Amino acid sequence: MLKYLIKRLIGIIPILFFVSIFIFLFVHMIPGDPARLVAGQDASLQDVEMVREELGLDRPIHVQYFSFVTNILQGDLGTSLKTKRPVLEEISQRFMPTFWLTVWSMAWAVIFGLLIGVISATKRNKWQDYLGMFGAVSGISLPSFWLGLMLIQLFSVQLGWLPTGGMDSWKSYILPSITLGAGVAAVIARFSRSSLMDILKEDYIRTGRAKGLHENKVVWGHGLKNAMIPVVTMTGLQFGFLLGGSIVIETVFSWPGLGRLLIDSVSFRDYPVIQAEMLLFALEFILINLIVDLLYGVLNPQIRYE
Amino acid sequence: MQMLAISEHGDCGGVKMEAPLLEVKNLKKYFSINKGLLGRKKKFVKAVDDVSFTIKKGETLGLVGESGCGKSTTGRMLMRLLDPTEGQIYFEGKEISNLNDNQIRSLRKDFQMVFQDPYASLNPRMKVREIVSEPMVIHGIPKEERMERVEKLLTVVGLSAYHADRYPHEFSGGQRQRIGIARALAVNPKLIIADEPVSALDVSIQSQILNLLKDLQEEFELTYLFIAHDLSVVEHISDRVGVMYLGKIVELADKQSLYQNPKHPYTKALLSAVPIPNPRLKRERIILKGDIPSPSNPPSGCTFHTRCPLATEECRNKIPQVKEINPGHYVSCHLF
Amino acid sequence: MAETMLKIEDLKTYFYGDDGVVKAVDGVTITINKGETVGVVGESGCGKSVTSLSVMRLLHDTPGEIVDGSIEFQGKNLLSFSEKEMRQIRGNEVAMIFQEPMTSLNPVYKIGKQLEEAIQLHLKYDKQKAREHAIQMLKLVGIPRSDEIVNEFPYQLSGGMRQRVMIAMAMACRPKLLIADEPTTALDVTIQAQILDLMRTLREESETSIMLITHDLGVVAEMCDRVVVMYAGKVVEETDVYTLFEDPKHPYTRGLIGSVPKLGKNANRLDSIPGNVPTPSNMPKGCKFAPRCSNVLKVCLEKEPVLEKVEANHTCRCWLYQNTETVGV
Amino acid sequence: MANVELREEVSTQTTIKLDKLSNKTPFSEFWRKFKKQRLALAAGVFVILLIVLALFGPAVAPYSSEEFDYEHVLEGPSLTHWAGTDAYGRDIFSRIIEGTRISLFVGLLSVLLGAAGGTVLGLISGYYGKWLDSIIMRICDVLFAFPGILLAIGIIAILGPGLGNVVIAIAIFSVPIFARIVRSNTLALKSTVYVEATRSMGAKDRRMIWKHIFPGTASSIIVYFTMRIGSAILTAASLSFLGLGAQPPTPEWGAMLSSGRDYLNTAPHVTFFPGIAIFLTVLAFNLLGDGLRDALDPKIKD
Repeated sequence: MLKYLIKRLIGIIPILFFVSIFIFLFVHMIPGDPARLVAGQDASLQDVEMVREELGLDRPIHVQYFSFVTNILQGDLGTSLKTKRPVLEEISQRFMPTFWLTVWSMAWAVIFGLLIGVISATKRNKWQDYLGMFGAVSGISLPSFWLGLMLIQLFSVQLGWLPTGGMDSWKSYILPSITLGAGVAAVIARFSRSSLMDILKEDYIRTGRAKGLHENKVVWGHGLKNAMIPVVTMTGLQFGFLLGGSIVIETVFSWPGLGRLLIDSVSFRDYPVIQAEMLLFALEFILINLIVDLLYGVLNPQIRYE
Repeated sequence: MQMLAISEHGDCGGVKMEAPLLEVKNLKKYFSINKGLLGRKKKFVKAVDDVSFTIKKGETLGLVGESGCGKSTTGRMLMRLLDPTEGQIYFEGKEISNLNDNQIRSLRKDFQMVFQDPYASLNPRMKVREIVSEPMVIHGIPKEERMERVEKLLTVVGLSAYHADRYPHEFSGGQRQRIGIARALAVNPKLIIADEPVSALDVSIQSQILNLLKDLQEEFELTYLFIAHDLSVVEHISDRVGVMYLGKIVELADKQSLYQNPKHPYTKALLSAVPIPNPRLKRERIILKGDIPSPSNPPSGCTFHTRCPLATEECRNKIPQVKEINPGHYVSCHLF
Repeated sequence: MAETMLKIEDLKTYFYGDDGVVKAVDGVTITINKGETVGVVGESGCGKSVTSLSVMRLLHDTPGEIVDGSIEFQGKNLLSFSEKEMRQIRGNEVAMIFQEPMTSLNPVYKIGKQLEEAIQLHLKYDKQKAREHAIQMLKLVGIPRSDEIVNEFPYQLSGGMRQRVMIAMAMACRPKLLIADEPTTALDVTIQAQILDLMRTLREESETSIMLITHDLGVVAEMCDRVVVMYAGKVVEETDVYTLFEDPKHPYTRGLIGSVPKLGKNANRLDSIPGNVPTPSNMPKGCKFAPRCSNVLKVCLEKEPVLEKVEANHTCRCWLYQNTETVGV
Repeated sequence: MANVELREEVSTQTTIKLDKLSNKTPFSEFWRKFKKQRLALAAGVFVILLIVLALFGPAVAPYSSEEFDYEHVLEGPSLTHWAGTDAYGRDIFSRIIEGTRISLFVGLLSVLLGAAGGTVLGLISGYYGKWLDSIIMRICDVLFAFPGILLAIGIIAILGPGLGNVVIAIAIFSVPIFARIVRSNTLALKSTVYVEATRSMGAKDRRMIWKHIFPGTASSIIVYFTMRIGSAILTAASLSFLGLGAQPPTPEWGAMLSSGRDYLNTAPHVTFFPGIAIFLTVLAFNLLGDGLRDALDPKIKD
């Protein structure tokens, strides 16, 4: 298991390296002069040159990359062009709302997705299955921003039960997390259904039945644990989807998180913030996948004991 | 280490010595498995470990052994589907083990292979015509000739010409194996390597295919390397038989000597383990203890010593040499 | 007369698929007495495995359904049992081992747990006692270090060892009938010899009846008292093992025996049965074997023969031996 | 009892019967399985309808998408305006019909580009392996480290908002998806016995790839292609909703929906109908993809 862990950790290094290069080059891909951008359109040529020196843009590219990485490691992500405040400060303020939103959404998605998936797999080709699977395919086809707006219209505008947006009380979490989690729940439901159905065809399931075990024990005891192994991996990948989805959902619900900051930054062309956000999202995603890999190891005895 | 079958059936005096069609010398295949992270302490699976034999024109050599003995790996190396780690392969006296991919390509006309699984060895998206003519396309035979030949080949293997426009999934296992054989015959090969060609088939179909292979051998003067795990099948089809265990040939002899008078304790045990369809026959059965060891961690000395009922101290420490105990009968065991 | 353990009568199990009905088992009658080993022989698709699954009522993951017949186990008709009553039988009085030892054990549970599950369920042992019994069973089937093996996972064992575990699991609750579906087909010859030897020893000790499903006539000759030969979902011949090999009646049985290369006998050519096993969508009208039969008669093409006594203790389904009176020709 | 003749006769009879029965090409097999799935069949018909609308939309639409009518602003659905009117009095139904062309074009083009690039990379990576494989797969890993829409936003941040850039962005993040699928298929096919058989005959790489491997990956590509169109349309609509894609007054569904947000309380139909259009279109592609998957069964059969 330790070996497996170390192997995973080492496997991350090249990805981190490439990701850092990608993000470093990001600013360089912007058409036009980054120094001019930072200094502003009205700045004098002299000012622009000063900014260039300040940012180190006059230095050779590998030196720039090196200082870029060192700065990141020291927590220096630059200064926001819009607010003139350190990017780290901007981002850390916005981090927790997004974090909690994704955690809640994932919790919903896993609970409902699994439940629907398992019921569909065991009631194969019965009405429960058809209903569950039609719901799931609808779930992956729904535009989340539209679903959000419709929920607001119904529960906030018409019924007045829940707030339309913002993050004030636990009530504010309900609509955004359901909206964000719906798609992921649908994906989990579809995947866990097919995974469990494949497992239920395995020889050892027949062995379990031949032992005289109750069908529930066969499905939940012998089937589900095996079916979970691929489902866990897939759920990890869905975190990326959630992180992406949060960008849209936060806009719909005026959520004070990273996603809205990103959209605001894009329209303001606040590149240091965009750069930092991309880095943060990538890191988060890599981290989650590492956790998933570990979970995979825990579920799979062949990895756990070698 | 020599294991050249120069004489056979004791009539070496009268017949002049003919060069073998295929000669294999000290063939080895080690697969590396990476264990450890940065240390890279390399471990090897010794799939084939120092194997030598010859096949004469027109004969059938059977290679028999249990799973993991390296019989299929040997066949794949002869086809150059795998590159040997060490050792030489001579075909009609010419070394082919050192040729590169391009040089080997034209030689592949002379070597054809029949595979175990008749379901997997045919591309499900191709019609029988395309499948059978593919080797001819590769070796540049013109189209008119191909079309004519496909239909002839299908008749030769006991199918009909109109089967050419069907897809493989429309055929039964035995029929598919016939298609596979027709494909192997398409470019007039000299040597056919048959890797478990009947083990996936039902008994009644198995005998059809075995008979077909025998008929074709006569008709087209084919030479076979017949790889299988079923001792009865190998006995039926082969002229000479080699028994493999954990990457090595432990005994090689003509069929009569090997089956009537086996020398190696493993051969004896193997023969006595085969269930015989005769309920009155009560035999002394040698039941080997334990499992077949993994080729990634083979036992020291003679690899069979962990299961051998006659193992001595010497067997544990020393690798036995191949000895010719009777003309044409080779055994690798300390008892001899 | 010996005590009857299992009596399958006129069993019909049909599969309902996209292409219509497939009569996988179409009127099978098999009787197994106490302590007896009965071999069920046939080629792929002859319905032998479906017959065994029907006895266990384990057709869950097939589109199969038992449509007719009766399966009496110790005088009780299993087909009238509820699912709950069946669970009392499975793994307890009737146990089963399968062909694929590599995939028949659950990869995520330890060997011990998988054995104890059935022991606790049927013998009502507590955890401690179940563990002891499991270890004892593993010892019985010749697994070394059994007290350690219970804490290991299936992937740590070889195929032969896994099949021993399967046998231990099947024998754990001292079943009266053991159904073994090709138990050695996936194993190497030397390992097969070990497993067959083990099964013989256990049979002598426990007096368990065995229904041995196989395609290997060698295994039949070594293991069985009586043999049932199946072809295309039907029993075509049944007799004791000696008669079967010395005086087979049905042309299919004869062809089958002639097809097998025999060790030490050097025939230049093998007898073979021409043609292929009929596919469900392409079943002949009369006798199912007629298109491949070397002794085919006119009547074979029109009417199906019935399974009939040709000698005491020997039944056969073939027009060559059919009693004209019953047929009315 | 020499009844050889009779046996021959019987065998011939059954063979003839067999020959009549089997006339199965891979396509007829596919169609036999596909037509049984009514939902997928219906989805297929709907997709065809959408394509017709995309081609002839403006000719079919009751009103022009740029027809302002300040007399009838933000009116709910009625017989004259089936889906109501927007803040400028434009007929929403007509705008939706015209939006079909945009959404389908964006979805199709972006996935086509992504699939083409991904397929080539996946084939190379899977077939040749070694360092080429490592490099291609590392790049895919990096692209995968960014959630799709984030990557698209990043690309748009560089290139600027606009539909064309949305197409490029979606195409880029579709590439690694197809590359991975094609690679894993290629690896599986490479190890099949029939590919080995072809290799043993002395076939060259080109023949192996085009005759044996690429056709084997085709069914996976078709299935993913269909499903990705759905999600590409969804992503494009999301980006337009965020103001990064199509800009008003383009009748793009996401942009229409976004402009309706301000009237959510008073005129919810302005947001409702474009959303339904997106939903049904994406649903149709997903259902069609599901049906194709079940009928083509892209898992490699053994």
